[in-house]
Amino acid sequence: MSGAVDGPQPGGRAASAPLLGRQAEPTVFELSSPGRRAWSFRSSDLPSWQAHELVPPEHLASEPVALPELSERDLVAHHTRLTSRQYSVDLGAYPLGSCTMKYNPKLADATAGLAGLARVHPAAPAALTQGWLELLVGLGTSLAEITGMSAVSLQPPAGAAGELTGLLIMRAHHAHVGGSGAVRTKVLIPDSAHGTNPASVTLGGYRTVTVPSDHRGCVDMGALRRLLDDEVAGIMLTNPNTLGLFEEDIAEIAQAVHEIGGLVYYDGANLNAILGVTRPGDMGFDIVHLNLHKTFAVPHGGGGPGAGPVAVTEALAEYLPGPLPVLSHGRYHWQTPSRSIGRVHGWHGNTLALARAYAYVLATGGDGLRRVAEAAVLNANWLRQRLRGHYEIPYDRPCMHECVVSAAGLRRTHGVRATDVAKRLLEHGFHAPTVSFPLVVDEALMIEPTETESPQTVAALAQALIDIAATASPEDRHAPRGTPVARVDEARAARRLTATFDARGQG
Amino acid sequence: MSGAVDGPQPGGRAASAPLLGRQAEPTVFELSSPGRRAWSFRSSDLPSWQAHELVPPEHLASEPVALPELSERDLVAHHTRLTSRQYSVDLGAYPLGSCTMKYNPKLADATAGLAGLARVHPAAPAALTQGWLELLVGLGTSLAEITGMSAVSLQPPAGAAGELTGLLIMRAHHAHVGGSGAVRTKVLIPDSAHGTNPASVTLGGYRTVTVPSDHRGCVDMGALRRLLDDEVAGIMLTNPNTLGLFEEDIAEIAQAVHEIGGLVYYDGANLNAILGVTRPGDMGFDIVHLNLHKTFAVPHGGGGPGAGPVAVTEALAEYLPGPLPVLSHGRYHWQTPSRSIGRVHGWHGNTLALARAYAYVLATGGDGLRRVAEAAVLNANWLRQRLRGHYEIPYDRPCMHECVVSAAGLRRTHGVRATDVAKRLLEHGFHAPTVSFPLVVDEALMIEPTETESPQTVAALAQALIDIAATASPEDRHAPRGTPVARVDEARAARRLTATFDARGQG
Amino acid sequence: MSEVPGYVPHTDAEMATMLEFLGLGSLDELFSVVPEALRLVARPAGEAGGRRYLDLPDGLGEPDVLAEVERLALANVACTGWGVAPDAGLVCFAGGGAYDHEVPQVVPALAGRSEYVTAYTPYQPEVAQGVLQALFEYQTMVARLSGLAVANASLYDGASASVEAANLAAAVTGRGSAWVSTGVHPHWRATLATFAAGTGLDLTSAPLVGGTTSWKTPPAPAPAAVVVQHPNYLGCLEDLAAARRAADELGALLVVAFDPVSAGLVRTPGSWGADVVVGEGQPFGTPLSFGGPYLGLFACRLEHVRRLPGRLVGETLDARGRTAYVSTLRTREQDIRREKASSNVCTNQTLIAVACAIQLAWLGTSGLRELALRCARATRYTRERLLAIDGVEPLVEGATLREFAVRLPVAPAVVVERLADDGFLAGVVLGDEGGTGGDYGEGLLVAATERRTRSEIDAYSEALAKVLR
Amino acid sequence: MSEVPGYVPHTDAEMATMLEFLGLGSLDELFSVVPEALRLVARPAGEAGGRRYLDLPDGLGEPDVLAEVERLALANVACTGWGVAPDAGLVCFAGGGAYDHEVPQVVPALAGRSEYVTAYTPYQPEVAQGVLQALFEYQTMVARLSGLAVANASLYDGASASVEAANLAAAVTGRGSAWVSTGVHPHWRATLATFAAGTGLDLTSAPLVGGTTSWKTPPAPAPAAVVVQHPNYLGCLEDLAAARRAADELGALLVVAFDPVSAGLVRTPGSWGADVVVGEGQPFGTPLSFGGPYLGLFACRLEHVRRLPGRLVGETLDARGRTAYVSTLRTREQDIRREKASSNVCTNQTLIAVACAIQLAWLGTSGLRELALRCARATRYTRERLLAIDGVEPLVEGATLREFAVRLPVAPAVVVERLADDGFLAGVVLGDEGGTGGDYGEGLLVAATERRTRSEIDAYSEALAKVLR
Ligand SMILES: Cc1ncc(COP(=O)(O)O)c(C=O)c1O
Ligand SMILES: Cc1ncc(COP(=O)(O)O)c(C=O)c1O
Repeated sequence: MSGAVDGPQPGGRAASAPLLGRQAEPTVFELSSPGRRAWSFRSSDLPSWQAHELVPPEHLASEPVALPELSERDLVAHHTRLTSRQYSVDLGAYPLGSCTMKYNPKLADATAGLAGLARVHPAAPAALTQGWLELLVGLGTSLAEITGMSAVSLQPPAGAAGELTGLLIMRAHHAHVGGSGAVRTKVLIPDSAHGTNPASVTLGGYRTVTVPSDHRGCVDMGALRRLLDDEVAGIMLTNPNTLGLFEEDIAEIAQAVHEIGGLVYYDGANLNAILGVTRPGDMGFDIVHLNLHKTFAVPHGGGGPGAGPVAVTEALAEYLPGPLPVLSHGRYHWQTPSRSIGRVHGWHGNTLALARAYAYVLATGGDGLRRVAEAAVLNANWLRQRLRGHYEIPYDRPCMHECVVSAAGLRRTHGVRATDVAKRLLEHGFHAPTVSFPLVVDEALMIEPTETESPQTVAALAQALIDIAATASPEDRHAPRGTPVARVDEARAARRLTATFDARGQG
Repeated sequence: MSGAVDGPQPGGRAASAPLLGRQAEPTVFELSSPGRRAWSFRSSDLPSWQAHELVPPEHLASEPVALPELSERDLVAHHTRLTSRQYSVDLGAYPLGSCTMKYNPKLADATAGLAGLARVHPAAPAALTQGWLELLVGLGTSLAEITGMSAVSLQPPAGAAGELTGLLIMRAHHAHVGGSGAVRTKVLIPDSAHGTNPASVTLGGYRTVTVPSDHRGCVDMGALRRLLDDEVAGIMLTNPNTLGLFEEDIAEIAQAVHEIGGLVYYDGANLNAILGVTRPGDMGFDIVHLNLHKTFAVPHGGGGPGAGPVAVTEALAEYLPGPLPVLSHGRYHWQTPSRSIGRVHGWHGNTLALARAYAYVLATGGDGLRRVAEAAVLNANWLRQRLRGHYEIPYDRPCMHECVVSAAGLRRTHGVRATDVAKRLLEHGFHAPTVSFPLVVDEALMIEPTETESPQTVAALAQALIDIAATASPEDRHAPRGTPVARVDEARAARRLTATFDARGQG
Repeated sequence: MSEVPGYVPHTDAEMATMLEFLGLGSLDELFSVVPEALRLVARPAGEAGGRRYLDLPDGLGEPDVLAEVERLALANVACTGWGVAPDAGLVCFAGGGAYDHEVPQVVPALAGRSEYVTAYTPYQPEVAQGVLQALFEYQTMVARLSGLAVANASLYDGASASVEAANLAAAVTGRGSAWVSTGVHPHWRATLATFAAGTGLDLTSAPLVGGTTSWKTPPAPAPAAVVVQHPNYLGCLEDLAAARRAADELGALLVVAFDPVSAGLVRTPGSWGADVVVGEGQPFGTPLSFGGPYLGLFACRLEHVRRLPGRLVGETLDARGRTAYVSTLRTREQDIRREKASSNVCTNQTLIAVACAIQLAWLGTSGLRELALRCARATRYTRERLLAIDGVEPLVEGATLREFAVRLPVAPAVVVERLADDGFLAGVVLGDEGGTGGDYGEGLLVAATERRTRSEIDAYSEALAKVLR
Repeated sequence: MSEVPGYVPHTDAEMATMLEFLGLGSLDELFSVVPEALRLVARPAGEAGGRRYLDLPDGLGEPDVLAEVERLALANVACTGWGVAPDAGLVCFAGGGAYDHEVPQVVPALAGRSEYVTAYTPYQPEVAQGVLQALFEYQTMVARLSGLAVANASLYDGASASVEAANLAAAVTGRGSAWVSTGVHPHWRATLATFAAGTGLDLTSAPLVGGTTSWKTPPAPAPAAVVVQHPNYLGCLEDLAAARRAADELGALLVVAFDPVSAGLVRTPGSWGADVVVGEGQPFGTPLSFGGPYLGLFACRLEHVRRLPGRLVGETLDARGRTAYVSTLRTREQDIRREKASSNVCTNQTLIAVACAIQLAWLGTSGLRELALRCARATRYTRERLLAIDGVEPLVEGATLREFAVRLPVAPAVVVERLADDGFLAGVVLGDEGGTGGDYGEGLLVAATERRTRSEIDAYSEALAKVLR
């Protein structure tokens, strides 16, 4: 009747933007219209051989893979609207504990966009990539100094990959020093540890043995000593731990583990708290991984990419994944350590993320790094102090870069859970803290303001949390209101699994 | 009490984002905290002479100018939140009549960011800026072909500046050919003309004489002939005119004006409709300005920068503003036409905007330019046809790139004005059309879908307008709902003028 | 062939459906209102058949367009800095109204957000609070820099701002002339002269004597405005008290074209009694860009606000009582006032104003001062180094901040050419401005911003010394 | 000195106020829980006083940082393309797992939006619909490309995806080994071997015979998976029917590491019966980047979804019944399953996946086909030109799409070195991969993508001929 073209939904309507209507945004598949397109390629002037001349018949696809067909305009509108439905550090505070959602300075974006870094082939000979190798060596050297370690591999692409790399180094070490007869099968992990730690232990071929925390929220030294025997390959710790507390006995712990021939692994997710203040190497750690996407301002990208370099003592350097960039005779080249565990990445790691981290290290410097830790710890302690009396504080002593409070009281009095508090905080214009972690705290809210939030922001965050506690009601279960979507039905998603557009209606 | 630092509002809270709370966003001045800062400069190693050693005492400022003091983090959050409160083409359709809010291809952004264009000093000798001069000549040549004119100046930085430039060329021409005795004091302008036209006429030293439109919405030929005499310097027209209608008598109009020695000026704001279909030069125009920010996809930037080049016939080339880039003996250089009216810009015009337009011309090409006009006109006519019966269509005949409908009927029946329809459209996820323009139409809604909106989007836009008409009610005066702010009190703004933060409370 | 001609999403099938709805048989029929004789034909596959078509090449795909534009970019010798390596570009000592200042990455990152970039003039304030508030903040900062009560939301550039200032003064005073210092940028004076042909404004020059303007011989009849640039084109700080006195004696408005960077160190024009302040905003957030888009700053006393050219954003409330921003005093503007408007500005430079506002907030109070101080130090050092070279003489005396003029024993144009080979853009050649200009004698205008380092300046002065030897 | 150390906004005065609230006298006291002996001192103005401080230079201002990073960037010889002029870079004929494809400007423009870039893993779906929906769309497209029912939201890279695939197969079958084609990228095989040290997985190689894998001699006991790359490292299309048969005979899963670009022309691995498909997503939207961050593609049959590594986004409803997206089947993941999890992946490559989704939608059905076709044409043309040179021999026969291997009369490493002087990255030297590798004999792996033009290929082959002469 109207001569309108059927099918796809309009791509030039912004009703899905929170700015306007808050309808659901159509998927890119619903925006697709057959025959429409955005692509163009370089003109190449090559013979126009057809598909059947280029591909053997048995391989030739009978029909093309269906991808969405959009104009550039609709593609741009779709993603611009999607981003308008997304919270981010650049919009406001993101006090997600253990995640160190600090502000990522814009200069690093420029770094990653440099053609001289971004347009380099990873298999190009070292002679053509001296700048990259110098950058990697520079970053590695800085990280070694910051952690107090001797040697670094930049290959692991994230924290968990760093952990597994470290455990494989541990394994290689024991295999070497202990001979083939060694039966070190266990790795100790505190009950407050992040989930990647035990998972990595399993993948590293070890069995996880849980070390309980004591009343201070730290490793229970007595329990630890009881668990130490010659089947223990080592221990994995964060320090400060995931309660945001500094393990004061760290030197004794390390010594005890070393005494039984074990190694001490440092999960660097919380390194932000101690930059320039103290170093894992000085504490007695043997292996350290860093989350450059936490401490070194590599943006999180909605869940990656990150980078999880591993640093080790001199004794363990020979096991590092290779090849490693090294300087000799004034030129940089690649070299694989003698007893290397092998590659842990297809190429050299998440190199452009490493370049960002290097820019951050240069900009921050030795003076700035310590300032980072000071401000991060100051913010967290101020917040902890401010929340006292409004939330339960399970381990109420000076914290480091984050503090863990509990909504257990609110649950008892109003049926309001930590998750509800988190959702209500969204209504106040803040991202939520981490909830239900660490597992050792009931109704945990793990709050990490980071150093890049101003005192005013931390005060406003505290006030919002206080207001939420003061006005808690069973209605909070329906929070958040006003967000692009209301409380999301997670159970339904699992029950009627719809993980692709094509599975719609089949769930 | 709390040890919180007073004063500034928190910069890390996103409550102002429509995504969340929709509070007002604090001004940058309210986010400011004394002593905080974001700046850094290149290290220069120069002697650190102090201010009093460098500036004579009578000039030295006794206190520094107060600017906001923010961290980079808060500055980024502030503007990221501000942009979340802003509609844009990249979010959805923007059918603002006469403004040609088409999609701006992303490739042009890359162009403008090229260091080889952006880091060039405008006073650098031509020998060092051959690329820029070649680009400008290339763009000028293309625009001459598109408009059917002989020579082009790229200096005028916007449409209105182009108009005034054109009128000064007209003036210079009459001064030259008519001798000093000429008394051409009037410029004719149709009643449907854009406000810049009469304003430019005044600044050009002429008097505006209004030409009425006839029942077709076009220039009333009879009335025009009656107005033509030897005091007339020329006529300014858009074609299609601001009703979106093609002036079919254009050749006769031009001839009639030429007969009395007048010149015919083309306001190129509507050129999008006729690209590759017909040319002002062929219609008999002597002077043309183009809005590159409309037709040539230079983004509007919230109100500029644009670019308003002026193209003229061979006879008028000698009056163009200079210097002009020219090619001779294989090199480009600058040259000022013999009877140039002089400079109309501090340098060479909005050059980076010109580079964007050139990229657009290259990408679109001769084939694409005609396709632009075809799709723009098709969309507008389809929309006009679809709205018939739902809105009054004052001049109901085939339109070009935009159509003008009237809400006069809704006003009579429901007290709903064009403005209310516009505000309601915002709720539907579209930007509003132009309202209350052109002045010759009561309760005008001037709708320009542009060619980059798909048929589906145009259909959805039409449906939204139809739904709005169907559900019109006096309540519409309270639209829009759900936008970052509700209906804005414009009268109050004028009454209690507060044009700076410092004037707050004084209004 | 263009892959997606004109970025048009319509498939042929969709177009056919739409045409059918309109009862049309072809796209050509859409244009039946266009007289046959005026019509071009679509680009023919083979032959034009006698009819004319647009004689332009077919569209190129994105990579080919970018390659072509990049080729052109590489045919320029750009100034060193981000994206232009020290040995591939020119170290910039040129100024003359366009300055090589640092633009931090936050500025393009924020001003480049597509909501700012692809919005129109904020006609619907309910969905334009982003642009409106950014402009409100811009206006506040420009007002503070100028020392006046109110600033508009931008004009095209410094030159056009000075034209608007003269027009405002003429409207306020009802007079028909302006007395303009020769220290005002020659391009701006040329632009003033161009537009004066339309408004009929008479322009008289006030000469520079020893680097600053002499207001000794006032024109008759009394002008609407006394116009002075501070620091002036030769880099010298003007005696604004004298300019104010001259204006007072004539009952004229004082228009000061100021360098906004100077506000980091020297008194604001407003504090000297300026009625209107204009300026070029490029130094704050805009790269050299071969001259545009730049940014016309415009501020005036509150009493003149109803004659303010261009857009003005005001603060108000929305229907729910929340703070909101909106374009205000719209009745001044051309779209409402039409032929009675005193300015025809419509599209202006909003995005550049937003970038400027971002850069100013990035600087803050201390950064602005530091910036001005660093410019002044670099300029002092450069000047001392240059004047130590045999044959280099100051063109004029007078206190300078970021720029100064010298006389050379070799033609300045030749010096610029020769130093380019050594990697320096040596300065702006005086008298080479085109149009008005050439009032200063032969000389070279040398600028040094906060981006210049000691080693660059040393190398530059050595290279210059070599050329002069 | 760093201008704003650590991007910390706090002024000293603000810090003092906050410390006071805490009853602390100094910042050092914040760290009183850190044993004295372990503490570093703040960088001393003058002397270290015997105590250790962080031995790193003070922070640099933004321009100095950028200058330093740019210096490093210029110390590389990058491949030609946007930002690298033809005469300043290398025309890229190297592949081997990293390809020089076009990345249109929309990809960085959209994937670079700060809401995507600066968000965390979407733990709060109510304010993370942007990332979640983009990932849902990504999963759908990866599933379609692979021909399988479900795909996860990304893994680190192709190598790690192949490790996860082997682990999944081991878990599904309860077996402890994998049979891996030598045609699988040597770095991926090396990575498999590294991680097998932890999981105890036994790896056996299946040899390449004449360019494709021979499955003649199955290992005993029966492996969990048969792993094959298609096209393989030498560029040859594999006989996936044979691989499927081999897997069937052994009761093993068939894992296919595919080139997603090939999906534009050839049958999906799913259509050949693959159980798990992995791949490297770099060709879609990610520049060469010296190898990272890249993108691990991972798809499997629906029956294995509860063993899928990494994140999975599902569609659901919100409390008001509107479509919404959320991370689902979270109980598989390490944070809940802990030591029982079959994968430890947490942070993955979300932003790269988003870029991939954007590029795939930009391509659409026709663009994907066109891309694959153009690669195949360029490769065919390059191969013909090269094989026409005296002494250049095919290393293996077999149908190729974007890459092929040749034997040269001169050491390939020398050829690469020499051709770099002529402006070409001639290819990847076989046997030079480090770790596993060197199974192919001496040769050069040559890739030609859609970005290679006839004139580039002609010049390349002429330069090669000259070197070989
Ligand atoms: C304490 C801790 N350890 C390890 C990790 C894992 O790091 P990634 O996510 O980079 O794999 C995290 C990340 O959240 C963490 O917080
Ligand atoms: C018909 C018409 N003429 C002239 C102009 C003025 O152009 P500019 O805003 O670029 O000065 C416009 C802009 O809206 C217009 O629509």
